[in-house]
Amino acid sequence: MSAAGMVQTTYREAVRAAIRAALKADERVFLMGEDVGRYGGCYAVSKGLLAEFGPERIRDTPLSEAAFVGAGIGAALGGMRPIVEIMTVNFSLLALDQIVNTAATLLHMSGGQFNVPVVIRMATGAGRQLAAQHSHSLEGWYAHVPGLKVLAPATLADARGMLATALEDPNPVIIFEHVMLYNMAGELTADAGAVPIDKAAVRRLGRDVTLIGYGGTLGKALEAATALAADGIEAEVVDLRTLRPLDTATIVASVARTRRAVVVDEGWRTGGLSAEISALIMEHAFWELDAPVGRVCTAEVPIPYPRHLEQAALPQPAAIVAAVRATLGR
Amino acid sequence: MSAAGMVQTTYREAVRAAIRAALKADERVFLMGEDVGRYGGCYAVSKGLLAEFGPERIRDTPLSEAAFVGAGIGAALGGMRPIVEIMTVNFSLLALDQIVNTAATLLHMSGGQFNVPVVIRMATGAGRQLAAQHSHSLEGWYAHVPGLKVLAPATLADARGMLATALEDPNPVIIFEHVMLYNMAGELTADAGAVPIDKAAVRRLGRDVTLIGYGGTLGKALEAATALAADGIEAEVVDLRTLRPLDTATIVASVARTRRAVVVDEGWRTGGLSAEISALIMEHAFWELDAPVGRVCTAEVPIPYPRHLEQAALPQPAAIVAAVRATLGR
Amino acid sequence: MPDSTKPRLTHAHLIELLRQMLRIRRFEEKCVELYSAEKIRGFLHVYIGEEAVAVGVMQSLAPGDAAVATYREHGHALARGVAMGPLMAEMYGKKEGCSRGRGGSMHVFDAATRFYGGNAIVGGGLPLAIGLALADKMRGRENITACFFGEGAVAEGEFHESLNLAALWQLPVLFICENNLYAMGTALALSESETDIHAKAQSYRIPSEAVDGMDVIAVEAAARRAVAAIRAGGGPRFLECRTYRFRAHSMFDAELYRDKAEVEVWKKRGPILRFTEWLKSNGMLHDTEVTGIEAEVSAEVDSAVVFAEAGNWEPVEDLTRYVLAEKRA
Amino acid sequence: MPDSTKPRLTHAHLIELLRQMLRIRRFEEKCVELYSAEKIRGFLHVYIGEEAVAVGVMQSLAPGDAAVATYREHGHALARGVAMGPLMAEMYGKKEGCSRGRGGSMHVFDAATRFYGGNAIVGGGLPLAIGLALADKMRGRENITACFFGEGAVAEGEFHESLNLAALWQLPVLFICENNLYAMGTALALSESETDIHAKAQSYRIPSEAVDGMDVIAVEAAARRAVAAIRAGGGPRFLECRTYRFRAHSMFDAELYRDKAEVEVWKKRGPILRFTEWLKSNGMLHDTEVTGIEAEVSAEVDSAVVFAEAGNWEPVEDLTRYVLAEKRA
Ligand SMILES: Cc1ncc(C[n+]2csc(CCOP(=O)(O)OP(=O)(O)O)c2C)c(N)n1
Ligand SMILES: Cc1ncc(C[n+]2csc(CCOP(=O)(O)OP(=O)(O)O)c2C)c(N)n1
Ligand SMILES: [Mg+2]
Ligand SMILES: [Mg+2]
Repeated sequence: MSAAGMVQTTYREAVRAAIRAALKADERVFLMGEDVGRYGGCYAVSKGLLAEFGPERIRDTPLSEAAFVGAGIGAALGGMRPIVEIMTVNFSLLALDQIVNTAATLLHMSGGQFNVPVVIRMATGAGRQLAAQHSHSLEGWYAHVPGLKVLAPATLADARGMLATALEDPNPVIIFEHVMLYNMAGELTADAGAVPIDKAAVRRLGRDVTLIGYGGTLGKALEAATALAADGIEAEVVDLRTLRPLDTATIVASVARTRRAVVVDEGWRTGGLSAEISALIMEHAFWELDAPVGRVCTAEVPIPYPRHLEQAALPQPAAIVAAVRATLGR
Repeated sequence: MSAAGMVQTTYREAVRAAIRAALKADERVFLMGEDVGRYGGCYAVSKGLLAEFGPERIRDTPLSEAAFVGAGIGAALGGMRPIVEIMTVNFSLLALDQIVNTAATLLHMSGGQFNVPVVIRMATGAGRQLAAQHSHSLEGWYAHVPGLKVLAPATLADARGMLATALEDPNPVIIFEHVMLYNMAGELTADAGAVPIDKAAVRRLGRDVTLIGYGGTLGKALEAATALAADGIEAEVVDLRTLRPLDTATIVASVARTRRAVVVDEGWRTGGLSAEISALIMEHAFWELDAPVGRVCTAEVPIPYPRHLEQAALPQPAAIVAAVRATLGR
Repeated sequence: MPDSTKPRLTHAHLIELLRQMLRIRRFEEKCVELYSAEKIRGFLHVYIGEEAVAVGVMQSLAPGDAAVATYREHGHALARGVAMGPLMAEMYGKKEGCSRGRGGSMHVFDAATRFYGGNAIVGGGLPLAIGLALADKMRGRENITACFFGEGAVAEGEFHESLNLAALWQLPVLFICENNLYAMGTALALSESETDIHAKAQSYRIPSEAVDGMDVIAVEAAARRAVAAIRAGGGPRFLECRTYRFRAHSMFDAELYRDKAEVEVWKKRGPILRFTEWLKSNGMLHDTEVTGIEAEVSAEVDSAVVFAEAGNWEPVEDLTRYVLAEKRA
Repeated sequence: MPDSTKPRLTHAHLIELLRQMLRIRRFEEKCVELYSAEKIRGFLHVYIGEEAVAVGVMQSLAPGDAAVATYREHGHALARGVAMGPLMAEMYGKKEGCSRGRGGSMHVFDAATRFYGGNAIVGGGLPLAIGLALADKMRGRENITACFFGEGAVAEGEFHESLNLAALWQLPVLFICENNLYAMGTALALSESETDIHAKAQSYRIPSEAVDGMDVIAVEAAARRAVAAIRAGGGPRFLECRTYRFRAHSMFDAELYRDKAEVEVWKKRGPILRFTEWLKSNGMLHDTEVTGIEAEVSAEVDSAVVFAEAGNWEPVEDLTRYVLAEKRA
């Protein structure tokens, strides 16, 4: 690919381009959520789309998370391909009944009759000093639920490409966009499009330890890997990409090579997704492990407002480096 | 204690006795929830209490999980000691916003000013052929949330004794009562009362492997242990009792002795509480382990209605025995 | 074109209404029996006493329309056209059941008749109905969605949010509140500050009507008016059907919360009893016809049981099938 | 005993109302400045234009009453009596803040004045208010709970469930809907099928009133009437205050959804502007008095900033303090 084929973009623009392309490609697709239209999206993702596609397909909803998420599920049943935006994962608790008790169960309860091809996008994560009620990372909860697929794009290519694949999927797919990534800038091929959603990706090769992250923690893991490399420690970095179903094979293959692993997760430690990764490695690579799998997670505290406390609560590259060193015993 | 001091009772009666004692002991205590009064409670737990304490203190609510759970939180702030009953964990999804975003965060967000001494009880679990929307085991989700305490009484003594301690606690406490336990009968001392809620319990001693269960799975773990003993395998059985905060010390001490562990959890496997227990053991007893920690969980499927499929989906003694044998390599 | 807003009071139609109500009644009486025989398990909520609502409303629906109901939905399924054999097989949990046995009594589904359940979360079906109607509207289809729920659901947030959305977006939804005065053991006056439910609906600017839910003709007439208005593009309509459940809430209910006498009074107003008497007193029904219908219905129920009994258990190996859809849409 | 239902239109009281509104206005103008200077971070939602609502309503509350507000709550906190220094320190995130810095702009709490936040979940405060009022009622205390929320919250299920509970249980709650016509960028007509909010409240059988929320005297009068009725045991009351937000929703809002001209029209009806003019035209306020109040307020704001600047950061070692309460209740 020549440099001429590359365009400068951001994560936000990549998500927007993905939505626009989906709207253009399939008239059954529409976007629905609070302030996606006139306001332009609470994180400005859908800015401009109302003018282009009109209020039927860029549909502002009232503050009614349960009803409009349920309506997305129903519309999917009715033959549409809705993209439902929940502003943030924090408010998704109000819609959890519809997602868990309806979207995830319907195909099975109906004996295979009714699949639910809805895509639900939401922002997740902390880092913007929004305090306890606006800083959750509950991806792990969604990843617990059979009947759902759960994605966490961490790169521009995934931000651009996962939506199309999710819309093609006959199942309910939840996409988590980390709030700190929206401004991430970089290059993308001009013709970037759909990407597979069934494989984790090795983002950096290394032989000494496997760092496992996703979404908002991938960058931190890569940063830590760079720092470690300066000291001669070569960390491999796995980006989970899809949180359900997990790509156990890729994780295990990497750990089997490196014999050590540290999981980096912005969820709280106890009962978070990090625990599942650790348990999986235990089950599939115990005999290959030279040290216990480490976890770097968010401190067990509702996220506080002040920057110094918020940053202290969140997983940081320094803590990852320290965890790797502990794992390596050096 | 002489046999004269023992009374025959059931889990249901023990919970009822605990509620009655609490209502008698403290006029700030009241019970609130759907059908707790005139109907007598959906699992007949509160039968008779309306006649004894009146409709102010045995308060029937409309179908409004978010509002009455939130009202319980508010009443706790206002100086009451509410026991809020959510019929089942399945409906608690409708109240999760209030529990996670208000009850769990308030003390911290207010810089220590407002603690929330509410107790929320709910039935959990499968086994009664109630199908996909009525069979969840989501204790692990609650155990993920800082600011909450989470209890799972598995014995008559705990059914009778945990509530009083929970009501004394200045924090929001969630109590999970497994639906299959309500009819469990047995003996209890006539003066049974409050029990500590900060320690796991070793329910059976054994040297070969540690089985870790709680609530509805304790009985199955004990059953498996009996079966194993017949074959000369001595399983130690740990009852977690409190799911948050976890009593890591007791778990680790047992595993350090037995060098092997199998976790039995009715939650779905991926991202369930079982993963946390496995990860904890990894972190605290890796060097003592002679085999990877095993997990026996519910199959990754919305629970189906027919008995044979429901039973196939749930953790069973036979599967526990098999997991132990796999762990022991015999 | 015949006026779709009026019930067709032909003899054949009247007999059909009776037959439909009887099918539901006898089917459920059999279910209660089978529950005692432990052939049916889990929660079983019967509709006995309320048959006029489902039967009356379903008359107003066209084949392309959708229906969403609750855990008390055997009547709706039958009246909508779900075959009795597969329905009974579903109660058994057999593979030949309309939900392949996975759903049971509370989760009856049928793609052929656009019957979307069967929902065991009170209020949970309303958002779904909104979405089905939204899809129809966006695709320019004439279908409407009929959404049934109990008066207990009115207190739930999902009710409120859904009615607002339906009205705001002028969606083709017919809301049918089956007001049987109790939500499990909670009387209406203990669950609603405004007990006049159809008045509540109006606060969303949804035209609404209350109708005697024990009178199948009245229900059909009201439903036809409402559906005609919806199809004419008038947005959602709301029907409160005032009815009563003759039996316990479920098989686990000791009925501590109401008087036997109250039940007896309502039974005298029973939809089948009254309709039969009315037909007879108008010379439109003869005892021999009743016997004939009863025999027919009884045969249908019997063969549904035979069908269910002959059905197969889903192999355990297929436990995790249908968790995810296999093919791309 | 003075009639508590009427505002006391003494000179001193009128001046106090003006002073309270000005304190809020100047405090928030300073906050916006400090946001640009990156002293304040996170989400900042200012109340500029709506001051008459909080100031008017708070006049009706007694010391034992409780107040529950939203993320747009600086005005409520100040009008309720939360000291400006600790409030500003909270905006900074300092340990001396009224929530020990942990809450920030969206989570202002103060036990001394029974100020229960500060809630960043739209609609989330309503159930809490129900519970506070329930506790007061059950304990036989005369307190009421004032619960503030925006018109956007009206669409949420938690609103619906809470109003029903309050009415059903006849709880001492004053609901105050601050109808500023927009929920972020969503105009009222896009969020409610019934745009007459106070009429919606009546569908729960809660007596309600709509009042000009730009007129502090009208708000105070309406609130006093409502609170008197509540204290007399009349159950909940609902006040819709029609108002307008002059600034962006938060610091991140490009205001694409409304006309500048619309904002200008509303500014001419600004609560401080109009009240000042009215006072002056009635000879109750002189320019020198205005200067005096402004100077006083300005000094208070300045010293609040000094207080906040001088405050300390909570040590990182205390990060996990206050996750669980340490002592038994
Ligand atoms: C969200 C939720 N809460 C509680 C329940 C338990 N429950 C099942 S049916 C029922 C009563 C519903 O009453 P109503 O809506 O009037 O319907 P009816 O049973 O009278 O037909 C309750 C409380 C539930 N299934 N879902
Ligand atoms: C449950 C929930 N959904 C969405 C949001 C994001 N949000 C914050 S404020 C707001 C608008 C609220 O409008 P309104 O209630 O009218 O209050 P106002 O801001 O106008 O004072 C939205 C959508 C939220 N905080 N909580
Ligand atoms: Mg009912
Ligand atoms: Mg507003």
